[in-house]
Amino acid sequence: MTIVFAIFLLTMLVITAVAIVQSSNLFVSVMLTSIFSLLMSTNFFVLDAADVALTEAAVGAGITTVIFLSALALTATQEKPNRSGRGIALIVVGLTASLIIYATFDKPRLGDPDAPVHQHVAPYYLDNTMEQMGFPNVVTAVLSSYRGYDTLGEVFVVFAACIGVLFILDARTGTGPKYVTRKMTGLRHHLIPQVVGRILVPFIVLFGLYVQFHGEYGPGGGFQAGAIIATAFILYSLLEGEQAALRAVPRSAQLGLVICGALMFGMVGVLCMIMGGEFLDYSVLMENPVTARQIGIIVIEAGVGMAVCGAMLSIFHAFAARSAEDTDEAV
Amino acid sequence: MIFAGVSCAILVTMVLAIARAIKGPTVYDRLLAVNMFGTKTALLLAVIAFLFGRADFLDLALAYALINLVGVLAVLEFFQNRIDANGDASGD
Amino acid sequence: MKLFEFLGYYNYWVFAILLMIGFYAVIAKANLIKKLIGLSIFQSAVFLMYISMDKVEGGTAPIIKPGVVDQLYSNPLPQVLILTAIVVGVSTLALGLAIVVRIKERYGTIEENEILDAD
Amino acid sequence: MQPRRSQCLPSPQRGAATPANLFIFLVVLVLAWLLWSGIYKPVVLGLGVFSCLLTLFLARRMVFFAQSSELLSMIRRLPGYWLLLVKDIIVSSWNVTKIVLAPKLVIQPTMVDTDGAKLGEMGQTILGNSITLSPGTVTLDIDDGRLLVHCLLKKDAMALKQDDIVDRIKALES
Amino acid sequence: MSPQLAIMLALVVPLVGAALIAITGRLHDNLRETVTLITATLLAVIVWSLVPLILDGERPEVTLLQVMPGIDIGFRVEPLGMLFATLASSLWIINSIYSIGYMRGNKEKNQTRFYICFALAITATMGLAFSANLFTLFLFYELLTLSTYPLVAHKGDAGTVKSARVYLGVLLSTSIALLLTAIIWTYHVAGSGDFVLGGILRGLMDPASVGLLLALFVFGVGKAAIMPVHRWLPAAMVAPTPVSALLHAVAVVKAGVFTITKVIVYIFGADYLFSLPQSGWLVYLAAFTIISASLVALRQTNLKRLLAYSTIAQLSYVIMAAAILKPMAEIGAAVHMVAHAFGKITLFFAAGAIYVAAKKTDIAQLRGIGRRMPWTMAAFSIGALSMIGVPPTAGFVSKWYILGGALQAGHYVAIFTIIASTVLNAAYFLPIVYMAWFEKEDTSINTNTSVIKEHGEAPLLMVLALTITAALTIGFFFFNGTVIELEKQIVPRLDSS
Amino acid sequence: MIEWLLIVVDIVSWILLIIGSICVLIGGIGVLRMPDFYSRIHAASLTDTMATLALFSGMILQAGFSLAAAKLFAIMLFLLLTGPTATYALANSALLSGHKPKAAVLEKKVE
Amino acid sequence: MDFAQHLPALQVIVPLLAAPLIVLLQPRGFAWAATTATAFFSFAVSIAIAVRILAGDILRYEMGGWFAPIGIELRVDAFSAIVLLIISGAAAISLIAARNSINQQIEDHRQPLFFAAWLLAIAGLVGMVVTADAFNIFVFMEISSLAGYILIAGGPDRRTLPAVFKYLIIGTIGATFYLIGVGMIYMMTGTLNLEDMAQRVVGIEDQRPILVAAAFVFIGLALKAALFPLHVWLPNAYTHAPHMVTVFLAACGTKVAVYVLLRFQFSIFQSFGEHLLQFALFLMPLALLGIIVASLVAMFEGHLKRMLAFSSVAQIGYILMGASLMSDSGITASTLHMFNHALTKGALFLAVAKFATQYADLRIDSLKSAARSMPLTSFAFVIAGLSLIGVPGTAGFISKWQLIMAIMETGNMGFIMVAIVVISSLIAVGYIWRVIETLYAIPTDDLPDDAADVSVKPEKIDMLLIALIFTVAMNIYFGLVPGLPLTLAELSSKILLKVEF
Repeated sequence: MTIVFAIFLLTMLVITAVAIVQSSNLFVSVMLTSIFSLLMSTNFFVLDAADVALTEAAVGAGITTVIFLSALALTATQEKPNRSGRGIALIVVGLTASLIIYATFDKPRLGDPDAPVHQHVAPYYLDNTMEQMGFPNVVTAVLSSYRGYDTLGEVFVVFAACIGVLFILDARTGTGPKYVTRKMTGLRHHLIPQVVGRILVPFIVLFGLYVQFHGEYGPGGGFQAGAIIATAFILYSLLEGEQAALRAVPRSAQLGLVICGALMFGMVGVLCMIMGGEFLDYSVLMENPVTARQIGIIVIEAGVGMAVCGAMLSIFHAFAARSAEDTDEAV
Repeated sequence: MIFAGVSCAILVTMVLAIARAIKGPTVYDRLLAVNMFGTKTALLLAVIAFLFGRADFLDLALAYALINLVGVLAVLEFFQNRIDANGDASGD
Repeated sequence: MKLFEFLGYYNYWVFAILLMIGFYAVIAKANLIKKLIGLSIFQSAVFLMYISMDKVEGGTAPIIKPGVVDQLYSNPLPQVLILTAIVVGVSTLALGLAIVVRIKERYGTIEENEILDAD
Repeated sequence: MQPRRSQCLPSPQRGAATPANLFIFLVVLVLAWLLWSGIYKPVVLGLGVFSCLLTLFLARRMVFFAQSSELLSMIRRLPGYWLLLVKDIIVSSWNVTKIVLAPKLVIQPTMVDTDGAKLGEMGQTILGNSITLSPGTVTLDIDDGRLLVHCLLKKDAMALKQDDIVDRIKALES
Repeated sequence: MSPQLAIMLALVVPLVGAALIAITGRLHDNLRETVTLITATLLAVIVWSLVPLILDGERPEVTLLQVMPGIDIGFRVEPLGMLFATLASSLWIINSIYSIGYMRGNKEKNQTRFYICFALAITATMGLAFSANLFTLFLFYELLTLSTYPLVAHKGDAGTVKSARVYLGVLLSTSIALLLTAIIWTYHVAGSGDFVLGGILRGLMDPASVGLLLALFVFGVGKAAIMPVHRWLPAAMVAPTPVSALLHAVAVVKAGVFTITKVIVYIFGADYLFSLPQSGWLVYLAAFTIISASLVALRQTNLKRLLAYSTIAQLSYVIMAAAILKPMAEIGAAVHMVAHAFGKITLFFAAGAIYVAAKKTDIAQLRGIGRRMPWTMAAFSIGALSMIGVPPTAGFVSKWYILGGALQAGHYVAIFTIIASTVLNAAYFLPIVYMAWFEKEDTSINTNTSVIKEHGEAPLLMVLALTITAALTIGFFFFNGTVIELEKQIVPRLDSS
Repeated sequence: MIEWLLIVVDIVSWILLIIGSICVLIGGIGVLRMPDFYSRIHAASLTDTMATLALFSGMILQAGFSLAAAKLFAIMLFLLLTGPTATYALANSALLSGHKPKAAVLEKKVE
Repeated sequence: MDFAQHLPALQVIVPLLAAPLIVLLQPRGFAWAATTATAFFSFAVSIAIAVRILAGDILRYEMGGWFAPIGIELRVDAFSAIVLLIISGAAAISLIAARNSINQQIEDHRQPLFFAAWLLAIAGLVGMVVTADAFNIFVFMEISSLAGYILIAGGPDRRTLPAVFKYLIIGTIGATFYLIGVGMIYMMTGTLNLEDMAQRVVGIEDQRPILVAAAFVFIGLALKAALFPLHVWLPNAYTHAPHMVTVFLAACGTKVAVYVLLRFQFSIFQSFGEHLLQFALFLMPLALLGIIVASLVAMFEGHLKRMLAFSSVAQIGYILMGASLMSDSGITASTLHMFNHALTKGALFLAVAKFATQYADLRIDSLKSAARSMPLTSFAFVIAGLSLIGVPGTAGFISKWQLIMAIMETGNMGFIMVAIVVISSLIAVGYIWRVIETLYAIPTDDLPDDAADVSVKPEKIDMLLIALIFTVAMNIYFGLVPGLPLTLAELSSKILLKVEF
């Protein structure tokens, strides 16, 4: 059954991808990218990766599309025809493809339970998570404790992207006069989206928080939650315009969220060191190591959520704050 | 088994939607297809969650239901006056 | 059996095909945004490869069902890795787009060959 | 066609965030949380309370109550309306199905103006969405209380002119 | 003063001198020149103080630091180096005196830089002379190249810079490409690069490789100006005359032949090389260089260029002598270094004096100049005679030894070369001497009449310097015992052969 | 009694699910078949509304009284809320950007 | 727990956590000071680590308290230690010198973000080096890359932007290739820990996914390391970056990718000697070609920074050529050259940054007679240039010596390689001397007034100049006393070749 699904979805993926590359209208490409992302996410879900599917949905279909669109609004929507370089590209691509296909034949079949990946490290996680962490979602356990250091790194990748976009787009942190002069935006003239959106926003936020705090029990966690909550705020700013959105969540607060989130994660680790453990060894925080780990994980997941949410918002606003008018005079 | 049938139906519709998205001819047709595709995905996820017997994964479908709107609205916000400029012409 | 084995590799082939489609777009397209779109397809393909390897026949997502013995679970580790990689991907993308926006401002175009001509 | 854009801007204070409304909304949020969560451990419940309050705070800050307070006040009458709406939907679905499956496409695209001026903003929204929800009719534009509707069949357009749907919503509002 | 201290001082003193010159250069010219002279004198005293020890057969050693296992920066005084150091340090005094006169008389710019670089070059020369292994030698060899580059490019105009680039390019690239490779090869084969009497390569390489290695060394040491890597030397003629003197007599070319001699004696071992037929080509190459450089010199019209080609030929004498690989020839090589130094420095001093006093650079302009500048031209004549090898000048002594070595080896090509080149030397030097003394001054050729119509001798300091060197050239003919004694020590098997 | 009821619920839910599937398919076909953008919207909204309603009702019946049912209900609600909104947004932006529908305009109400 | 045991973790965490703090505390003077202080702390930590390594330890650290294949392990041995020294040293020196130059090039209000990115770059590079986990390397690679893009994007010229974009695209492709490779190895071994991987890969080394994984890891890292045909991003990125960023990145940016590359080739894929041989045979021509071609391009390049950037490409060739010899001395040479080249290029680019304070245009021609007004800088450039050429007495010589010695060991084939090294050294003489000559050119007589004007404005002695002189002094010091890097390099090669010692 799974295989049938998978084949169906995968074929659609390929078709979509071809369409994305073929289309000369960037706008269409971006919209198709969102389909691509949805398909990918469904595919992940079919392949038993619920957490990843949720992330891909929230990040890929939601945020990425929005950021792409906001960038498109500032640049161009039409790709100019250009045929140079195809030969080389095809050669390079062909070589790489044959390399990968060559590799395929010794790979374990999809779903093969005897594959090496299922024999070595992973069983430890599956066997011990309940005992060592006290909650069922193994992905969250690996993410936040066994490989918590990776996650820390990832938070800082997001942080880097955030400051990078702010730096490159030279968006001031804090509300400077330059950014208030923007002409009115938003969909406030569209009654239906506005009203529905206003109803929806709190529920998205609540759902995001739910995802945030149930990461230990079901698919979810800081990343997904951060992305979902950010989506809520983005929806709000789409509806009400930049200014209103910035009034509700000022730039400083966005950046503050990123910084606090990142620091929160880091400080928990440092606290563990101070308490006599290794970095990010939550078990030393309290007497009962299982409870201690749970508390530690809740805190760091909150940090992750804050950081991702703040970063996505900052990035979005950095793009959104540059109107097309600014573009023209800066040339 | 009924869910398998349902999911197949949804999959087929998704294929049809993609066909429309690729065919166009206008940007709005594509957008419509994309939007439709999104809601179908939410449906599909809910159905698959049932099919696999893990109803607790409905969260995913919920997330889709909530997020799907944002993309379409973003299109509106950023291209309120721009699509007509070069959008319609590009029915490739 | 033959067919089944064949289908068992389908994921990897799609991975290869997607990778190539994305890679092709990155190399051959002159439009910078198109390049970035290609890049994101390229990365997604890799995600697909990782997630494909975590699947176990008859297994389910790695959220322990309390009380159920003998349940097979898919491998959590690749999922964790790809969670990270997805966020990394979107970060790179955002940065790339920021640069493209600036390029558009300074050069007035986002076509690579026109930029080269401009300097 | 360039419709005028003359609707008033939302003033920040427009939301009627009365304590009653706040309370009702909180209850909705808590209910939603409890139904979604399904895990009733003290820690998670505590986080749930925190989440609901945070959402409430944000909702207030983000002018949730501008029109939604109307929705909250009509919350008791909504299920009845929904039932009627479902009936409408089923009927019109059947119509559209017939059209789509007919070997020869017979459609008569028609545009029609509907007057929703006597409704509040929430009412207009519900009206517009209800029209869109029923297959065969789509709201294209709302401007100054006038709804521009695109219909697949002329008879749907005629039906829309009968105003009973507007009245139904008016009843919902009161 | 312990010998170790003396070695270190010999390195430090010119370095400190350079620093002091840099400081005093900003204050006053006289102060700067005083410092130069004091430093030079001090250095000479230090170096001379080592001579008795070496004569007694002592070989003081200092290891500065270990760079890598097996690779040290170390110093060890042995007769060849002693000779070279003594020569360089002594001539520096004279050259300094001459420089002061020349620089002032010519009103050159950037004099401070000149003196600093000069002192640095001397430092490098000292390090080179005393080096205990190939690595140290290479270090100072490069330092010498680099510190002399600003001197060559002193004038700074486009033509000068271009010539200086040739100078640097040839020296640096040959040293890096060939010499360094040769050194690394040596280290690789022998495990060290220490200078040991009798060589360190014996039996470690197959004969063909030895030939190749020798070639790498010979061509790698661009300073020895063996053809075809001689191009830098005429190019460097753009430098001020004291620099030319430095290049040709005091340090640079001497460093080249010194290095080759040292490598032959201490790395290969003369008799080891002699036992291998693969090394014989060097004599032919040197002979070729001698003859062809002399022929080129014949056709020169510019005095300094003529002297440059003469130097190329003379250097190959040293190399040929070393390559004959017979004890007497080895001594001849060392002695010829000294002899040529005295002779050539005299010639250059004279050329510089002519330029300062009369602004004349072409041979044709020199008619009758002996009457206006008798001291200078007298010194020039002595130098020229020494080049030809006429007794009683220094050149005769060295040619005698080399000829002896060639006879010992029965190397008829070498003998023929010496004789032929002597004839050629005479052919291009004697006409000048004749013109200067016996022909009438031809004012029509003198283009710079408006500048200097009536000139006499050059400034006193210059005349003083060239008189001293001329005296030395003659003196060496009579008092060469010490040098011979010293150099006999590098050929311990003299008696047995 | 209870078993009988369960069977009925099952059958009803199956019927609903089948209706939902059919609606989805028809919507998809409609989107392909319809001649222009505005009429395609109608077909799409068929899948958006009717199919959603039927499928979710069916699933809710299958789920019985459980949290899953509540979640399904919530999803349905949200889909029904966002679906027409998105459609409106699309149609509206098409309209505003000058993409005029080829349609007869029905003027004043027939009194 | 002993504080010293946390050293590997601290090395990463401190700069990582300092970055958000700097964004939090906005005033710009503070941003620079805090960043510099952090970098110096980091440097101190790496010195402490180096001291412990020299004492014979291998530092291990179990992140989160989870043992090796389960959790992420940090592992520092001599090879890591030397690269750590390079990174943190380069960071400390470039930062302390950076203030004026950065003030000149980056607007005040953007500086906190810029310096935060700098810290992230340090943390990312360091993180790649200390970790013993294949995927963790990817994460930190991305941190460092993103931060690197930001840093380069701070360049003033508009040409910076396409350069960064190209870098971003190629960098991401490289990272993704790496990820594919790691994924395939993981697929076949089930582990991500490098040591564990090395053990489990034994016996399945002839399986196709492993072979292909080796190829992908190699290509991915070669892209990041700017190995010759894949170097296209580097020259423009280095040229248009802010000067001090060029100093930092040129000193350590590509080295870390080389580090990871060597780690993988020698620890994971080492078990199958045949593969390693293929690797070497594949790498060697690329390295040689890179040396020659990049040197030649540098020779004809008119812009000072671009010229040095191409020279960097050539130097990467040296490093990889040493490794491709697969011998003890070859890898020693390679590691040593990483260290020495960092010193040399760091010094050269510092000098460039100093020139930039007075010369807006950095084309070589426009620097004519710069030595008049900037004697110290010019002199420093000369020394550093000599080190690049490999003149004895400088650090560059030591590594070239080692390299040639290593090549000599290979026997007759070696002469071709020696010849190439020698030829490229000669080309280096050419391009360095071209600059030096311009710097010291005496102004032509028709422009005496200008010359006077320039000489009136004396060279300002600031931190930049001091740092420059210090680095140049280090070049000489390590050219005469190379004990520290040499010992570490020798230890490294033993570790990579798994020689017992």
